[in-house]
Amino acid sequence: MQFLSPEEWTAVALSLRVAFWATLLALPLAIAVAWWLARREFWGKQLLNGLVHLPLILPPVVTGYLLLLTFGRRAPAGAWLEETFGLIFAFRWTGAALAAGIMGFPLMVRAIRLAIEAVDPKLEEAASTLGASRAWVFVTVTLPLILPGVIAGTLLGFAKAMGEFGATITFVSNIPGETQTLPSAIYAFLQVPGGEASALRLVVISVVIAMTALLLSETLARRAAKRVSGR
Amino acid sequence: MQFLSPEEWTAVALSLRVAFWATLLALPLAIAVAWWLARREFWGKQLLNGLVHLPLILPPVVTGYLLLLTFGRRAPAGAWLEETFGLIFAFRWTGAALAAGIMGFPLMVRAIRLAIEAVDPKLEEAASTLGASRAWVFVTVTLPLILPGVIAGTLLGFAKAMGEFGATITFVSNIPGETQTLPSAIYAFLQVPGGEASALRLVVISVVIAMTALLLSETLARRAAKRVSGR
Amino acid sequence: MSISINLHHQFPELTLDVDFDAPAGVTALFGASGSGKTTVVNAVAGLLQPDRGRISVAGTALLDTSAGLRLPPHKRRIGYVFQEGRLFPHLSVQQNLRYGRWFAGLRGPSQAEDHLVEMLGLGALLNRRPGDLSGGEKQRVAIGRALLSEPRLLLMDEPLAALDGPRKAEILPYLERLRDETQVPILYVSHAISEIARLATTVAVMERGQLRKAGPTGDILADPSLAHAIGLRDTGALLTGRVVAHHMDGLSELAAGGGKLFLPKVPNALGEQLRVRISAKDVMLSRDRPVGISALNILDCEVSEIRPGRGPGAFVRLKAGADHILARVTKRSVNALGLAPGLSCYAVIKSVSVARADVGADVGTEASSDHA
Amino acid sequence: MSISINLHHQFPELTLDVDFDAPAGVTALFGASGSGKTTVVNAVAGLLQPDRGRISVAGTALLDTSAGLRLPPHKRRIGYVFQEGRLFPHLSVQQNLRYGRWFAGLRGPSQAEDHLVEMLGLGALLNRRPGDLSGGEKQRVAIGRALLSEPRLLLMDEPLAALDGPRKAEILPYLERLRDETQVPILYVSHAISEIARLATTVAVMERGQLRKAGPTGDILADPSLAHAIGLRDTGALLTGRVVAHHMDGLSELAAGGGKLFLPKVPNALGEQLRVRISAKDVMLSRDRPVGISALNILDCEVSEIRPGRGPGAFVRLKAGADHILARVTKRSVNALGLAPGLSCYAVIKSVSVARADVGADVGTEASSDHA
Amino acid sequence: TVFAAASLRNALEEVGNTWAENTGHRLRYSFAGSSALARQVEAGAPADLIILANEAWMDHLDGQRLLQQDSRVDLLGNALALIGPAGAAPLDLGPGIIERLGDGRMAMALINAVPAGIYGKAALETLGLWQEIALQVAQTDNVRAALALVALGEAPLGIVYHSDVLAEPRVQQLARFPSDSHPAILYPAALTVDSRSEAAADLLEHLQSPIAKEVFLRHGFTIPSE
Ligand SMILES: Nc1ncnc2c1ncn2[C@@H]1O[C@H](COP(=O)(O)OP(=O)(O)OP(=O)(O)O)[C@@H](O)[C@H]1O
Ligand SMILES: Nc1ncnc2c1ncn2[C@@H]1O[C@H](COP(=O)(O)OP(=O)(O)OP(=O)(O)O)[C@@H](O)[C@H]1O
Ligand SMILES: [Mg+2]
Ligand SMILES: [Mg+2]
Repeated sequence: MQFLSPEEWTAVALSLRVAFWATLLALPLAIAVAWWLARREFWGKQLLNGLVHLPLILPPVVTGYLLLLTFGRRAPAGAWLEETFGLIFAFRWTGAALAAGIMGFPLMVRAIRLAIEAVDPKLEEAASTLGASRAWVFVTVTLPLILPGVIAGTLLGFAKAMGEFGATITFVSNIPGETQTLPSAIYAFLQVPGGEASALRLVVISVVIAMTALLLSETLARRAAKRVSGR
Repeated sequence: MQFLSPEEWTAVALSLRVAFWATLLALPLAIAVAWWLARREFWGKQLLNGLVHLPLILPPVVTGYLLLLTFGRRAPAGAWLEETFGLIFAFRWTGAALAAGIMGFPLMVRAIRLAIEAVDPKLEEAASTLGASRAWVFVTVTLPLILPGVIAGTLLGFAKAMGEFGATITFVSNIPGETQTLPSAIYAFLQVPGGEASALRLVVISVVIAMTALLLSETLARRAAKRVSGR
Repeated sequence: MSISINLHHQFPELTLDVDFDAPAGVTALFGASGSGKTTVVNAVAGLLQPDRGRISVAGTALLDTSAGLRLPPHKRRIGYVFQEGRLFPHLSVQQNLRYGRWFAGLRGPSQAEDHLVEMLGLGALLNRRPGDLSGGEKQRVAIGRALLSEPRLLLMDEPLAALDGPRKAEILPYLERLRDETQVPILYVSHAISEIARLATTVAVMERGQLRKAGPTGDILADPSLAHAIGLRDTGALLTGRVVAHHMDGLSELAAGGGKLFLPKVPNALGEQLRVRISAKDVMLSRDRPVGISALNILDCEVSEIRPGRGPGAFVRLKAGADHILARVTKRSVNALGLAPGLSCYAVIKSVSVARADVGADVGTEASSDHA
Repeated sequence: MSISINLHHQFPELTLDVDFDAPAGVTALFGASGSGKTTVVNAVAGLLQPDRGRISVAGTALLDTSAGLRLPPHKRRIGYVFQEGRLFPHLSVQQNLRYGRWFAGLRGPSQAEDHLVEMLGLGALLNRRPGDLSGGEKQRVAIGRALLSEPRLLLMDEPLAALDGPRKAEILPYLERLRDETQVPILYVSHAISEIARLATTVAVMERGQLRKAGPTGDILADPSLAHAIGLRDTGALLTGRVVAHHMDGLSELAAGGGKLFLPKVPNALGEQLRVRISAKDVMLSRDRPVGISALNILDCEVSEIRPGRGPGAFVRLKAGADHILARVTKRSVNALGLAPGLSCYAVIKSVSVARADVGADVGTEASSDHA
Repeated sequence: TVFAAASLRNALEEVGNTWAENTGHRLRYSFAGSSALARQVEAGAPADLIILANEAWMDHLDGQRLLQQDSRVDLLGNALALIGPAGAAPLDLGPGIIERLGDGRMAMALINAVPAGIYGKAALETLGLWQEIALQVAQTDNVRAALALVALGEAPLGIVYHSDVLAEPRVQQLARFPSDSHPAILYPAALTVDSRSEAAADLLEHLQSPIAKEVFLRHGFTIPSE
């Protein structure tokens, strides 16, 4: 292909991979946290809520730095994860996914929480009288009903993950093929003389991907909403 | 005060000013756009929707660069604004506000749009039969009813504006007292060896401010929601 | 003519075609679910733009598609009471009440407001929030809100349908006072015959988007040919009677149907005019004056018409004094008693079979023609 | 004893205190709004945890606070039909129906399912979505869904309250078949007497959180001392009758109350046992056998009790053959006719005053004791 | 793996790729800001060779004993340039700058944080112009952003690296700051302690070869005189 250099292709592919896994793995947690925030009253609820929003508020560089302090190979959490699970975030694409996931997390939680708050608990009661335990009620009733919100949140998170840069480059650096995502590549191009044209090309690509994801999400969410409306 | 240097105080004050104006001015536009997206079907709706989300998706540096291309003094829009209204963004805190507003815009629109979609059009019909023209219906019925969503969106936008850095520094650079916001100051500290402690202090301040805003918004929104529920 | 409605509108599944003029007073729109009543009301309010039509209220045209006139809702000066109240949840009761006044250019407290608040019994509610109110209170506020904007016409789309029995009973007297004390014509949608019997001056019966028949309430409700549209068990005549005595044993005596009518005590003063709906199914017929029977009301009548139905029943129309009574009996009894037009017979009606809801204040025919 | 309920629960505004045992069949909970019916039903379903109590169904304890037993809802094997249906909007009708079966460990199609689908007339709906269904169809699906989980007990909280007249009439026969064809005991909440009269074996009357009285349907509905709780106009006796003839003129003849009862044609076969509710207000009394009168039903009775009310009316309890009839007449008539216990008199009932909704299939007393 | 300051990208890739082809070694880069790279190395990044645009950060790493002893070399140097929009007349380093600036802004990188900014400030101080210019400085988070401000005509003057000027046709160098007007601009390179690879040492050597020097010079860098 003429349009993109192999290296750029790698960045695109990596970005997609990172965003995909970031969203996929953040999703269950986002659903759990959203449920917790929507349906439960507990001590420290506002604290959790604030914590979830933190990545939205902090400058990404700070987030990245905090990640580095927490999950770096020399850091306690990072070392523990590496020893126990052999899971290494530092300077791996997994770390990029972690950063992207964390940055998209607040967006996902917000969208899903609103969806959960809109589900009528009476339907869940009905399911429980029909023999479904709490977990089954969630899987068979709540989850299908919040699907539009989940889709919207997921794709928003995905789009954000595709665009995340500050935290990623600070946390896992910018290694082509390993941690160089599209935005990092854009950054790298912008740092050298004459790189603007290449950067622009990559911007266009990332916008196209993100927009596609976003439009897709709206369409999917609308379709799911229609389904859920019972018609 | 011992804790913060005068220069840091300036940054905090400036950040607050920038975030305040950014949110205040983005708000009416966000409401209008949210209403448009929630209540109207029109050609290019998805395009507008995508455009609104763009700042959420693009690396902030790119957004900043695009702003520079659009609202710089030599750029057509920038020049026009300067000639017509004497409105200059470049290197002014107004520019920082513009950047912050644009970065927070998608968050505001999303929250407000959901609130509008939840308003029963039947109440608006009822208002119209009571003699209220469209504009009055909006002011006297729709707006009070979406207040919780507006508050949530506003404060989210405010928090985002407080934390915005990439687009701001690219667009209006970092002029102490004029465009040096809190995140820029944090960034500067992080660039030098041993600056972490100072950066951390500023991070704590910005987190405290943003969290206060966020909790405030949740409380206000809950109170408004209670009011709107008619009890 | 107070209201004139001519509408044509094509829905995917229904063609609406309505043309009727209604005099002042309460005009009831009656018809099965889906017959298009709400559509008509919405068109009058301007919430639906019909394909073609002309609507005018007291001579002012609100809609005239041939002349290209389509007033928007907020310029029609029409009060609309919706089934669900639709109170503004963010405003207090008082603010709700004043909402329309403000747009009508009527600011501040006013005599009209005080009067209405008193009439609808809203005094104690003014500072409450809509969410706190019971269904019946909500509807009273909604009625007040619509009236206070000083509308040319009041639309009420099943204002009582969402309420249970006691709540309905609580509101009906307010609606009667409304009808009697204000000059605003009312278009009232309902499928409860007892409401219509108590309130309406005119009834328009709709069927599948078309107007079936329109006319004075008494005529329509006692029209055996409409019995199917109205419901066999709901068909019955309206008797007008004057209260002549309240007896010690808890019965009130009315002069009605050319004789006496005993009812469980009514709250009305002596001399007041009431309308009483007598369901056809509750009327028993006898050739001879029955004696030793528990029923207290025995009216001397003349059979004016017998209309057998498809089933085992038949409607017998009777002239009782100046009024008409409708009785529903079996065909077998018609034969057994040898009933035929012109024959005289006795209508036997149990006092306790007349429901409280079927007795209401009457707007005298003279009075209503005065309005017109 | 099929269901045994003993509950104590303290709400801020209401103390719930209920203790009753119900035999197999349909047990109706009746009471004014806010009397705590839904609370009882929710406690049985496990959706509300009462302060103290013991609930057992067919000998299995679901709740026993003194023993620390509180089964969670999904382990109670109870079918609950809610007023609003609460169908799962994201599932098809068939998937809704099978939802509970799956958790009960009953997979795939089954005879029970086919039978129920047929019995509730759901065949044509299986692939539809709940949003498409009419209110009546929704409730039928909800009933099927609850039943297909093979519950120990079926709870129905005003399952028909949200439906209009025709829709109610459409479902009632299904409920009768349910009662007669399945062995599941039913706890049925309603404040429509006609439903209770048609369906219930036992009625429990609640008032402000307390149990007022419980007993067989016929006794409760015809109990003048409960007339205020039940409603003056709704009080009336249940007659049990056998269809003996369908006449050419559209009338059906029943042997009931020691005589003949003519009703507009009923769909039931000759020999079938029916229960007919005769509202007390529709019964006229006469000392002598009336002649030349349109009412077809004249039953020979003996006055067993006279209970004057506070108002102008009085209830007269009559023995008609093996059955009891309740009549509501004015005190004035009681005096005029000189009625007194032991006196014989005639009850006069118009055929057409018996509503279609008041005639239903009867579950013979023998049959129901079989279930117990 | 080579961790290098983002501004070295074009030159370093050119040199490095040739080397990789010739030796058959696999070469990976990570380009980012010097502070980010240094912190990452501190956190255990898998870097073999690091090249920063900032001596302070290299000193910092040295202090943490993260660098192989004696491996540190000052690989490259750079010069500071005063730039203006294309077509602007050359300018003497003196009060003329203030005149040319008018009420416009002087675009520089962060004067306390980013090396180019620190050097620029020092140079202006040496020239005795800092006091007057200080209030008119627009600081950016990196040199390229400062360059962009001038290129877009937002700022009439800017101070950037000489190496940045070449490829941007919309700007032009107006003057070059004398190398003694500011601390020497050096790009220190070093091997990390984690690096076991012979290749990394070989690359570091190669980067100091004449062929490499030619490439670096072509990209506008200077070679430290030592
Ligand atoms: N917006 C619409 N689009 C398509 N069809 C409509 C629309 N509104 C009404 N209809 C059609 O008009 C019919 C009559 O509706 P309408 O609400 O006027 O009936 P109604 O007499 O008020 O019934 P109900 O007593 O149930 O309120 C509906 O059954 C439907 O087929
Ligand atoms: N969760 C609750 N918290 C506080 N009070 C409650 C609660 N649930 C019920 N109550 C009280 O119990 C009373 C009875 O409620 P319940 O819903 O059981 O009545 P009901 O007989 O079902 O009435 P309806 O016929 O209106 O459905 C209510 O009026 C209320 O005072
Ligand atoms: Mg309607
Ligand atoms: Mg209830």
